Amino acid sequence: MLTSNYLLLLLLIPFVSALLIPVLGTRVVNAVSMAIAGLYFLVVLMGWNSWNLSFSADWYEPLGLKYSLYLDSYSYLLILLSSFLTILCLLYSWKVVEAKQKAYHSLFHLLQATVVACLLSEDLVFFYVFWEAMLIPMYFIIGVWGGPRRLYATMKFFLFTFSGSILMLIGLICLYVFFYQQTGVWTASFEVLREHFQSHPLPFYIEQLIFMSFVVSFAIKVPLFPFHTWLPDAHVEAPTAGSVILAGVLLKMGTYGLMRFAIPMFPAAAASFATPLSVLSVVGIILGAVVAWRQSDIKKLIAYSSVSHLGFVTLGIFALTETSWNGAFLQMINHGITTGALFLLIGFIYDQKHSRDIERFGGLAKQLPRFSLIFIIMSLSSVGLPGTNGFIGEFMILLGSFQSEVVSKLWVVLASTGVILSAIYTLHLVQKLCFGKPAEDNSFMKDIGWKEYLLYTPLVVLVFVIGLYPKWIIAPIHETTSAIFNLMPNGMR
Amino acid sequence: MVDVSIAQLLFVSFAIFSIGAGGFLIRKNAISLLICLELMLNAVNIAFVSFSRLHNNESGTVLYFFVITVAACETAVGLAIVLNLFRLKKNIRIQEANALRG
Amino acid sequence: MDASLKILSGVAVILPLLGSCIWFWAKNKIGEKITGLAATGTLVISFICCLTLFWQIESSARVEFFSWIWMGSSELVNFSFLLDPLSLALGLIVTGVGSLIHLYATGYMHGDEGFGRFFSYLNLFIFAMLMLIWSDSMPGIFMGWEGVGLCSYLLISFWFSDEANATAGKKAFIVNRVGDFGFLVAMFCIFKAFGTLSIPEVLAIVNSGNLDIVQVGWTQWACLGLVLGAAGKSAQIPLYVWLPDAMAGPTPVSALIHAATMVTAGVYLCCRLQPLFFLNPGVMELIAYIGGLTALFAASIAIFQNDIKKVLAYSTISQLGYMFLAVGLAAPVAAYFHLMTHAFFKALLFLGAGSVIHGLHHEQDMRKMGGLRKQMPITFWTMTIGVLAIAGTPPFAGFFSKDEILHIVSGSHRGLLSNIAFVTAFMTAFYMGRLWIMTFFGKSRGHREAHESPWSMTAVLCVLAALSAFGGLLNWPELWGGNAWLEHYLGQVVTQMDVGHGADALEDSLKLAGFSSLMGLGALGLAWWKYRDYQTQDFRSPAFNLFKNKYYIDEFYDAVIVRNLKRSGEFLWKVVDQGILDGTLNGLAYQAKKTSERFRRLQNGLLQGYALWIWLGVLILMISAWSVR
Amino acid sequence: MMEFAFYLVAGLMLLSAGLVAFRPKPIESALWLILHFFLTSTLYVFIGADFVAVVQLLVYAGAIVVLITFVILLLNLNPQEISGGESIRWTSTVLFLCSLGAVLFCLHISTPSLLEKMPAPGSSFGSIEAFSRTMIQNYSWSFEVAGFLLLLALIGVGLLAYRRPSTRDHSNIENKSEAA
Repeated sequence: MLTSNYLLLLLLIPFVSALLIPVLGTRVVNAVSMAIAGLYFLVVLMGWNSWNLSFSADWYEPLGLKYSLYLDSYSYLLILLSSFLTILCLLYSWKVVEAKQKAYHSLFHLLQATVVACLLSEDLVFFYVFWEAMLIPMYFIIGVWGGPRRLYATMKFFLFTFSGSILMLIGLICLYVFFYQQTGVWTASFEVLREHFQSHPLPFYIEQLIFMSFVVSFAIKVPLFPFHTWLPDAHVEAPTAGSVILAGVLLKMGTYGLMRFAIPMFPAAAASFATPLSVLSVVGIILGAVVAWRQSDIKKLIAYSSVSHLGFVTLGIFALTETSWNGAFLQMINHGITTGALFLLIGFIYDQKHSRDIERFGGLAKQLPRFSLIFIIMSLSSVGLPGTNGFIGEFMILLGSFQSEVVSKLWVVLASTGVILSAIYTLHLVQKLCFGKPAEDNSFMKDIGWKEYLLYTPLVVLVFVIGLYPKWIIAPIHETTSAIFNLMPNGMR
Repeated sequence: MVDVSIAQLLFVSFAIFSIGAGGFLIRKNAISLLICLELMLNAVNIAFVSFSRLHNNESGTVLYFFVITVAACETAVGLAIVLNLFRLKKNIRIQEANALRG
Repeated sequence: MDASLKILSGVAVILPLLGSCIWFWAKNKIGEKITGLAATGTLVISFICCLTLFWQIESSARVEFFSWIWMGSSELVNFSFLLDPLSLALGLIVTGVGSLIHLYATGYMHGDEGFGRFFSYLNLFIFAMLMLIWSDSMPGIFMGWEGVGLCSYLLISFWFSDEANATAGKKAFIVNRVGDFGFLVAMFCIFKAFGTLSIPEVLAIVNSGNLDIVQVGWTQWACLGLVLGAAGKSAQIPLYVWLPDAMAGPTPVSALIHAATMVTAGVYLCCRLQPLFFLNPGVMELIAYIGGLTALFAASIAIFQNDIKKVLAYSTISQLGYMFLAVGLAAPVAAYFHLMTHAFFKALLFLGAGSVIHGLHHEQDMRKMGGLRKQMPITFWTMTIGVLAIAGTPPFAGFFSKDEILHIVSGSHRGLLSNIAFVTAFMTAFYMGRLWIMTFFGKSRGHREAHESPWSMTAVLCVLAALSAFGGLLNWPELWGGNAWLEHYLGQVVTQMDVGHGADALEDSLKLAGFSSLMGLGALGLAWWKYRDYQTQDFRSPAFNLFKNKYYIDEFYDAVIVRNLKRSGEFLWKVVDQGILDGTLNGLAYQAKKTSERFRRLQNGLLQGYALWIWLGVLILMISAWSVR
Repeated sequence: MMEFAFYLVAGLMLLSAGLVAFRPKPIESALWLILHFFLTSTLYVFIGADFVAVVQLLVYAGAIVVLITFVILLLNLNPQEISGGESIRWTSTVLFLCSLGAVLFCLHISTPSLLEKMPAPGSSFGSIEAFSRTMIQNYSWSFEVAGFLLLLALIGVGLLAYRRPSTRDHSNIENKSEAA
């Protein structure tokens, strides 16, 4: 059985490696960094089934701030996903990223570290600090290794997320001060605050305001319509590995925040906003899908599809049923796997052709059959074909939302049309890329080799393992979901 | 020792300060500005010492001491800057030292 | 007993899946012969398993494997099979006709570079189809439902180098997805109403009769969703448009997927959930009218098509319309009977057409055929049986099944529907006669020397011809002294509308049968008269253009739905996203920049200016300090 | 008599301050500044702050003004280098000063206690001993900081006044080498 020191280990390994890598020799950077990432993955894997660990130490006592860490299955699974994707990203970058390797690897570990710290933190201030800190490595990853318009993209990305965070900070300070006023104790511990405000509710409009301040911040990260416009730009300009982490991990922090902090803190306010927020989600689903269809830049297409997919996730969250939450969380993981894989695949052909224009490909199924097979599998997972992971998530979200008391059935039905639209844009992409005749001479392009097999095989396996036997992953998700729902007032369940 | 009220001393201090400030605003060469600064600091010193006397507390005089320390530093650094300004522009007109304008 | 069922059904389903993986992986490494025979072999084993199950299971059995979707608090969906007459009968057809078509394909696909891939997809299709018909839960059916859609997509765009094929596949998948959307919503409604998605449980609740009004309300929506789903999969109005385009795939695919098995899934679904539909007579009526209209509509288009496969495709749509008609009139057995005979004769016709196409080196235009009677005798004779069967000539299979449907329609006292049904029957015979005559009779019109197909193809044609000829025996009506085996067999799980007994009914039914077979023969005769010495002349009139262009439905959909969707995509992207959202933000950024430009002027670099500002600050501070005091 | 002396000194202080501030040439200002500091020192003697009076003379008049004068002589400016250019905002200056005066006046009349004569100071007020005790006992840390500040100023001035051969000459050399 693991002790709470395990949490420290989880937290410190990536930080230490981020500091260690810059002092290494240039030649060994790749190998060492990957070895650490692999080791870290194993360490994370070791913690399977031992969640609900906690750790606490004083940080700044006069203000009651603590390094308090808490590991539940939500944060565990996301840490697992993030460490897994980090390995894939580093593996992908082997021999692809040549410039400033040390900084590159160090930043990826730093990103990992901040993400893990954010996921583990139970103290809201601690959470906030790392929530902001996550921006920094991503900012540099896009800004240094990104595409031609990277400055605009990074600026947009940074300003969007940052302005959201400021709102969250305001909400957080309000909570913190209200608690002090009512009890005379300074604390930012989520559990303490939640319990207190559950038994001594604030005036409802204040609850709503604070809730919205959190939601806006998280929604920008997700991103929920209408805050989504930073995502396509950031994805297009980010290097491949950056896109993978951005889609696979960073976006999930927003939905994680909603599920872990915003809604449990103010369930009543959440219920009161369920309709507008789910409408926004549905708009996001449809807009993302329809706009994705019209894109000629493959990465932009996938970025918009992310908007659509995450619309499903937020719909599931705001529907406030256990089933839709389980589905939403599963869909977060699925999206990490599927979209991550798609970005890696696009990166693979981009590195050879240096173009992402959909019109310049075609006929790859003949030329790169193995690539096309994996690409089609991932596309189908993204479409949500039963038997792949995408279906389970979408199905549970929609089924759960349809049973919801707070969200109208009409919106769920509208959201279900996303099923049609996703088929449209995905098959459009598949056709343009894999079928038909080559638009240009692509004979110089190579099919995937052993390194790529190493990359994609685990992802493909996961797609089917989750798609055909999802119980092993839904069971832990459900533990936390039911714990959260058990703490909500009775009317909510 | 003179039997005066604090108001009289403060008036002197204030008047000198105002003259210094006026000079600071109106003069055009950098050295005169520094001199006017000295004038203003001196006016403040008078106020410090007066209050020290009023409250029969040496802290005011200690502050006076610190002020002249700062004044000495400031004059030295200021004059060095003026020297550089002169080297750069061949004059010490303060309006022309505007490289940091927005 | 239970274990053996588990093994048998498991093997029947898993073998094709395994095979699919192997053929895909092996590609052409292991040679065409081995691939083809092994793929056929797996299907034959599946068929044998089905047959064994068929003998073993008295009425129905449930086989559970493992849990699939787990909702947290409870099991939602298991991978488990419901083996009852409905699913076993269809399972037999799928694996039986499937193995025949596999065998046929070894000849048809000979020399194609995607040989291994083709069999991989075909096997995958069989797997998905068995999942569809055997699963005992809605999501399980949905998995098969989408799985067959995927295979259909992959197989239609099998020769993907041609952009048109890829587009046709995409169209099929997307139109099917529209139907799947209906299916999804139906699942949600059923779950809302009954709290379960397991079909036996749902049917048990429905059959117990303890339903409140709210639940019935939900079932209505569920049924509407299911109708949409079934219409998508079974190519009914308004979602039939994908099936004609689906003919872009290799002919064995058209035979297996787009004629015999997959497209009947909608009919199967409606039969499977029949009690649910019984709760909603309005929806039943809707199904009947959709079926009738589709039958008429598709038949009228079929008459004017020149592509041999397109004719068959519209014919399929039309025949599926018949099945829907029967389902809508609460006659699932009739629908099922027609489904089975249709599987035989339509597979036969498609494969015959495939044989012709194969013999003519991929020529599909009937105007360039003709006179093939002598060159391809086996194909000719087997096709003849198929044509007679579909035209409803006694004693071939189609006669019995179609006659049963006509009987039911005329017994239902719906004048419009029965008129439609008879007119359609006439048209069916006419266009099939046209196809038959244009292909095999007259003089050769511009094709090169044709050759008869290899044994693997002709043998399959013979077997199917035999089935088409004698398939009617399955359900020889009791009125005519038969034992109506199928009706009794299926009667264990579905309820058939009663069409009456006794002497009057016998007289009626004999009259009807005589009339309909005379009508079929008449139509064939008309076709003979019209096309006997067909050269290249064609109809020329505006009405003809309307038919020939399939009522411009594709164009209509394109203009109304696709184009508008595209336009809204552009609108949302360019106007909403880039214009309003990004515009607002970029505008904000620009304003911030402008404002700071303005404030920048304050930073004029004049030392004394700054000093003045300090003075102002001091002044304000002093005043405020004083006023606060 | 002593009152009169006070007023005389104060008046002269204002006069000299005016001359410091408004004489056109810096060197004149500097010289008037010396007078001003002497008068200030006298004022300190009047209020009993003897030590401060001495320091005033030594540090201000002795060191700082000399430094200023020295720099003025060093630069050896001609009139157009000293001033010229556009005129300075007289009006706003006067306005500000007036408003400041008004505020101060209001403050003044609202605190009548300021007008009372100051009480006699303690016997040791103004002595070096009292000053040193306060300084060393209460302000030793600040004292150190002040010393450090002086050190920093020293270094800073050294850096600033050091004529780097590189900056301008370097570019000249580059230009020359390019020309060559």
